[in-house]
Amino acid sequence: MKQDKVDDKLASDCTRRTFLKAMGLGSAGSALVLSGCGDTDIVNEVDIEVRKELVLPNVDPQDFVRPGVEMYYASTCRQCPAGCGVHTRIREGRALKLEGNPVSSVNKGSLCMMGQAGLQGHYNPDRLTKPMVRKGGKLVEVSWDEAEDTLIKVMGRKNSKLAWLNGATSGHHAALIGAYLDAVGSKNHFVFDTLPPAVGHAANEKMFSNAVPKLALDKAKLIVSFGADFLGTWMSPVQFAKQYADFRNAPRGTLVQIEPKMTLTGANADRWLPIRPGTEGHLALALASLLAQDAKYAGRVSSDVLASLKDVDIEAVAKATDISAERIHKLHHLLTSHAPSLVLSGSSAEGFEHGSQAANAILLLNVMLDNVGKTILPREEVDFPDLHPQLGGWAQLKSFVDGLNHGDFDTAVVFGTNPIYQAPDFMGADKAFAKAKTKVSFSMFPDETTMASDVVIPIHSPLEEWNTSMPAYAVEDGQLNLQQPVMNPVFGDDSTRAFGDVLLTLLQNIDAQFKRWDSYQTYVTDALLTMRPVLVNPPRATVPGQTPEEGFKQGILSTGFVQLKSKKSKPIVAKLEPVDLPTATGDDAKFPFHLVPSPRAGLWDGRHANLPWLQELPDQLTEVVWDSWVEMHPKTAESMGLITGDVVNVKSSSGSLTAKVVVFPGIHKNTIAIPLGQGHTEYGRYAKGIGVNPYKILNAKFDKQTGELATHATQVAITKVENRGDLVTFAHGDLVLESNTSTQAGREIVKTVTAEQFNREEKEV
Amino acid sequence: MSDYSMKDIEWAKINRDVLASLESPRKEFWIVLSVCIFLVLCGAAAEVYQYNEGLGTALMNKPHFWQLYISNFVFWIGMSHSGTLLSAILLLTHADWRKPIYRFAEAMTLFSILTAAIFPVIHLGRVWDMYWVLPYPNERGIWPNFRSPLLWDAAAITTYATSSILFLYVGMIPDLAICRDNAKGWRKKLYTALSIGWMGRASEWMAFRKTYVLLACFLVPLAVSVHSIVASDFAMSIMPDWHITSFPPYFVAGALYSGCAAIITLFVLLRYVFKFEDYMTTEIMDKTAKLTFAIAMVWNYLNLSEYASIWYSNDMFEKEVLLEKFFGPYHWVVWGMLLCALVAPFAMAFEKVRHNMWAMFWLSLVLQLGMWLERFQIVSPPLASNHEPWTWAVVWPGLIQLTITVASFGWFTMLFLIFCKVFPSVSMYEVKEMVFHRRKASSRTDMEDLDKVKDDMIKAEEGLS
Amino acid sequence: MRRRQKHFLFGVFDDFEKARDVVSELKVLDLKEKVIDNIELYSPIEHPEVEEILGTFHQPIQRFTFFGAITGAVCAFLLVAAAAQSMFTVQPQGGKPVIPLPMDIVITYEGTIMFGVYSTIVAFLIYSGLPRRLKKYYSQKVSEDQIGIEVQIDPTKSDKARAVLEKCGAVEIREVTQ
Amino acid sequence: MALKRMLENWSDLRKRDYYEDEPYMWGMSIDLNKCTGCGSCVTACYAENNLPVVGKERCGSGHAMHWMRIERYWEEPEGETDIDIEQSDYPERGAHYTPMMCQQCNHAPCEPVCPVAATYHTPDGLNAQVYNRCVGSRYCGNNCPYKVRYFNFFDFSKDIPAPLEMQLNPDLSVRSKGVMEKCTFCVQRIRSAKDKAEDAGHRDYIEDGAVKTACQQTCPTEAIVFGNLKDDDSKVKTLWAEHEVELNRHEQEKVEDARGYRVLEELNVEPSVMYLDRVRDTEA
Repeated sequence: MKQDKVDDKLASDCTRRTFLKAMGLGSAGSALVLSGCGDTDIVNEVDIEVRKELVLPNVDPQDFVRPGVEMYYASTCRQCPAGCGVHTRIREGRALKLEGNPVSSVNKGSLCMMGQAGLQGHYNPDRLTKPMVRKGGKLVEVSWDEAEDTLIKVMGRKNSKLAWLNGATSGHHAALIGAYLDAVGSKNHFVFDTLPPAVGHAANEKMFSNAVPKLALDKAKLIVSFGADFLGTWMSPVQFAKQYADFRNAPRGTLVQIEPKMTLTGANADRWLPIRPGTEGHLALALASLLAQDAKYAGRVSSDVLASLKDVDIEAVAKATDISAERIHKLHHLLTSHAPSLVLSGSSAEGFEHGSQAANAILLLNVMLDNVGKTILPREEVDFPDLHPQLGGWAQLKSFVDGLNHGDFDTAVVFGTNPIYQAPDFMGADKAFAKAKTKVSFSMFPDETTMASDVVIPIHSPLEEWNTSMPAYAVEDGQLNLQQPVMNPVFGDDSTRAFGDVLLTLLQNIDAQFKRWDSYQTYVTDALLTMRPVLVNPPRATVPGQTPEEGFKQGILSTGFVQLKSKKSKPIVAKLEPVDLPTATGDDAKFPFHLVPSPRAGLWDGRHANLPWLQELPDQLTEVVWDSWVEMHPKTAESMGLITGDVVNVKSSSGSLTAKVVVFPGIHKNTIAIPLGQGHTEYGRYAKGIGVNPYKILNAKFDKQTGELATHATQVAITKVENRGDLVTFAHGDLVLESNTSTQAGREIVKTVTAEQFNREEKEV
Repeated sequence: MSDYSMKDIEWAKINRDVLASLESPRKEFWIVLSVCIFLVLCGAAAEVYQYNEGLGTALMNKPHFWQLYISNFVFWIGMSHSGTLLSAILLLTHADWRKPIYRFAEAMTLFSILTAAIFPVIHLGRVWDMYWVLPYPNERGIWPNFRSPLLWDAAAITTYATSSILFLYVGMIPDLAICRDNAKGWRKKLYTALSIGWMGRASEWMAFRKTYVLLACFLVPLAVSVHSIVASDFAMSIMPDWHITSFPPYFVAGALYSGCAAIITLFVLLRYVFKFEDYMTTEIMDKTAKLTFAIAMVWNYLNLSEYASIWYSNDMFEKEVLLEKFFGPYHWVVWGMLLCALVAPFAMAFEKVRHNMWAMFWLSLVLQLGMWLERFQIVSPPLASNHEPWTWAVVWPGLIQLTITVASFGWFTMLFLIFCKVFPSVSMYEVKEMVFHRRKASSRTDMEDLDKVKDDMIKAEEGLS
Repeated sequence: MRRRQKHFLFGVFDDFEKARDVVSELKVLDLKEKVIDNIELYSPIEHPEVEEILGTFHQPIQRFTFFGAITGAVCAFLLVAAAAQSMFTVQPQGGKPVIPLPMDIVITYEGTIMFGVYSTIVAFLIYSGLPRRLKKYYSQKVSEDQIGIEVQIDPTKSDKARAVLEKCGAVEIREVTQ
Repeated sequence: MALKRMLENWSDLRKRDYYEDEPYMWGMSIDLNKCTGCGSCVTACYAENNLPVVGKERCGSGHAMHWMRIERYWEEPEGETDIDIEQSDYPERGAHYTPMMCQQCNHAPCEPVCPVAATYHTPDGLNAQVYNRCVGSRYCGNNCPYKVRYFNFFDFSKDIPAPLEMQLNPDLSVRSKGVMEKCTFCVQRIRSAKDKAEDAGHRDYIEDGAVKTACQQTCPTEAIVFGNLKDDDSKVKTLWAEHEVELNRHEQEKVEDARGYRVLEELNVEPSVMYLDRVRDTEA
């Protein structure tokens, strides 16, 4: 942290409550102006701690509460790393609804289902409310005093053998964690998050010198996506959905999705092509070789790359990929007839031992098609690297586990991630974790890792704490999102604490200079005040009598984010390497099916399995609720004598699991898919004991270049266990539950027109 | 078998026989009665559970908002038809064979209505607010919605139930007087009160006859309207295969059909239990069976013409339902209905069957099963494949619904048995009238016969000479 | 005012033919002496022929029925229409007017029948003179298989009537003064 | 008195479209070209309208309470276009998604069949459901061609564990057992916008966009547009006009390319929701 000067007045002057008080926001543009700190005309109060309605005299007004009047507070959604801005609707001191913040460039007023369900995490009945310490092998609830003492003993000292693992993070949490680890003298900082496409980021970094280049989906006329589910679970779904909406306006862009299992994006594609898993790179290479026949495209790549494209046999690729040669030529024609286009590489293409090379081959197409600089744009440079998002990946988790196994760490701290649930069985994360002498978990919920820890610190929900964060995929570089507590802690002041506050206390024990801040709130506000000079249009005092600081704070909190100044960076110059792909291998006779562990928009990687709204939201493709299932092509299922609901055993060489079959047409015939998100053994009443986690049976295969886990490389065998389990799907279209193909029965409920017709009509309009 | 078979019964014996039925039935009566009471208790328990937990326990859902309760409602309303309607029509057409059987048929009507009326109550989501359906003046100015066929139902059933009770009661007054004259103890008090001083004076008889005929005139159109209105619950909706013009006559025919079948069942039962062999003769059974057969053919025609019109219209929505009915998951209900209600009645074309009491008993049960299945297939399959294919779903009635359904049969039988035990189930005065008129007619025929013999003899003599 | 004593003779007969003869004889007697106030016939079944001998009964029940039915129709229609327009919020539903005539027909129809039936019953009670107490001389045999003839007669001349009854084969004769 | 009132207003009481002079008629447009079927609207609806979570078992028995649902079909209705005709083992044209909620029909079949008049048509064109009046005959649910009415088969609200109930929206009730419910076009939001407009002194005019339904508000692709169909400048009215969909028709007269349609329009139920055709590029 770069701290220059602290404005002393601020720390004492305005408490969190009075501060918030000034932050009223009206709904839908009409600002609701709140009066200042002296407002006492409140008669009817709701005591939210005990949730009883009390009639209190005017002398003890609680803030937040203006009976019958709704207020909106700007904050940031922390349900996934995308970092959408939200407005929280408050009435009677309760957060009631989250809505997108229209001025946030990430989501422009919209929100996805996970964001909507943020409230259920906040009010979750299974939230941890008391710190817990393991005594005699059992976690017992203890007082905060005892917990703090324990914590200071464990973490409040210099310790180079302390290992820190957190989920994707950014902003001042990241900065504070960095500061803490510096103070402790530990270099063992690991970041692990399952879904951010680490292989893709590395490939982008290598080719475009930008791990996460800006993608202009809306500018493209054609998007060819190799398994990038940008409408569902890829990086920043709401942001991409916004761009997608523009992309679909007339003249309408064309979307081709190539992936073994249909994702939400595939379901919206103009052409969805099922491909044999692991051959995406080969297809891309074949397309590149076809393009290379034209000097226009060949001229954009170096000769060594061109050489590697020469001897690609289209027929052989057609055979390997299960995509006909005719279709490959049609794809080639599409690519040459639409400009600019955009070729995306997603997790189903990258999750192999040759994943980096596949991504390399796919991204190469962008260079040949001259999309770089048109639909793939460089990032601008922003200062404060401490605040930048850290997304991490499987490789870091592996290092963490390896370190634990080697006995390198005596203390393991986990925050915001759940490795014991996520890690495949072969990694032995649970056993390795048990090896650490002391395990500390900062968590809102009793998840698997938390329940395996020795010290459990219940933390505030994102709606109860101050924080800042940067979006994992920013549209405008340098956007720093703010979080503010929108209501009193749900379980009272003596239950949960802000993660920042706890960590700051620990820091203060090691490094006295952190005693300048009495709370994480002041730490964040000070930091922001300090950053004022580097902000774009920092808010100023608007009300007479307001100090500039107050004006600033009010301004940024009502916006919900600040914009850091950024420097224009140089245009991207692609650095190309020849693609080195292994020859596609045939099917494994023992394990004939490719396993696709597919993320669901909703449950994400499993972190939302405890939110009943999301459990009850049917899967977008199979319409199944509250369960795990095995997606299987109707032909395959027929040949194996399986129907929807039959229970099967899925066996890989590393393990097996049982789940119910869903016959599903949108999947390659040699592939099965199991959704992520279920299979929790802890995590509260809504998640525990439902379904299975496909990650558990993954084989120990890693991407050769990045060391990331090859999530899609596992092959499995299937055997039927029993008939008809209790699978619940809303797609019971054809009266008997035997297939999942609902037809419209001629009802014309969804009508379809051609793009040509669409463009013609929009022109007329 | 002659048309005048019952002319020789002594009037006093009629009184004796029928009054005996109030006193000493066979012991099967008590067995059946206790089984019925047990069923009713089971049903009550099921209803209490459903009331506490919510209607979901009955396994109704979206789109199957209606299920067995409505099927049963239609079934029982249908059952109620034959009694009053047949009694009234046969009265107006002077068919004297109605006389020994109309009393219990009318009682059956009454108790069917009482059974049917239970189902809308059980069916309601908020039973405790049921009185909101009634048009009572209130300070909030809230009225029921008379546009709803359910309200028509309420009006029609109220009218029908009260009219049927009155028709039954008025027709029973002379018999109540007989009972009064012969009873002792609490029965004496009961019959004295109910017979309101009937003494059989000529003026009473005159007023009685006029009234009875006038009531019959009302009851015929009323009965037709009641089941048409029940049909409107379906026909007035826009559901495919419910929104059918021919539903009202189809329902009325079906109602008569199942009602006649029920009459046959109870005919045989009463004849056996109360030893009414002298009154409920094979002759009457033969006529009832013929009538049933005729009605069955009307129903058959309407049923088949419904299929034909759907098929011919080629309407997407209705055709889908039709195909699902025949080949979908409910197919055995539909085929079962066709077998039981469309094919089985042809057995009645044979005199041997018509004259065999127990054959008719079982046959009538088969017909009723068919008609019950018909009501189920009217309600459920169209809901299962409605306008909106996404919501298509097959749901079978749950245990709660089945229990309550079975209990309704127990409830009906219980009420009916109690009625037969307390009130004369054969109309004594009308049987007497029948005997009186047949005796008169036969003496006339005898005399004609004598003339004929004389003529023959004369002719023979002439021939000889 | 002292109520005038009524004197009744009640004869029970085996069959209707005998009863008919009795009535004819009594009528002859009455023509001669003007002593009989009223003759009433009690029977276990209906004998429409009695009108031939006792004269026509004036029982306009059907008028009650007719006016009852009309009242019912009007009331039902008014109820439906008035209820529809007096809802706390006047409710057009399903794009149909507040007072939809075709739909109201059904309720009107039911109302017609309901009131028609009720008024018929009322008329029945009025013209049959029911409910009433049983007469003291009422014989239970009348509800079984015998015919009763009640003669209201000047007490001083009852002997003559009794003679007529006996002559025609009365099974039992009861004499009561009220 | 009632009679007098009735006779005086006879022509009004016999008029078919009683509310034609009202300033509002709420309508919606859903662009299936943009809808991705993600289900955000579904969850937003749960959050806004106090919808109960019923759990797996009750989802299985058909008791789920999603006022807004996404329907996912795989096949094109026959004879519609040539897009899906080509033979393939895979749905290569993706899925057919459509959000389905109460269409707020102006000739709503659910309304006249309610025995207690618990559902009726409001002056601003909403198909209102009065929970307090409902006795649960479920006739309306049967008569709804879209099957978007949801019945409280159980007392779902009593299963909400603390502190989840703190999330419940105080602007509308939590429905009890035995009551029918359905999408209201977020009537509580309309109500509050009307109040604000009245406070601001323009009772008959709500600015376009001042009322957003929860589903519209959250939709990541802005496929849902909601507004006043009687306001010629509103976005939704413009869309209806552009795509040649009009109220009071059971078959739209339009040029071949116009994309607007109303689902099951041929039943003459006058839905207030217009859908715009899904689009697929035949060249891809």
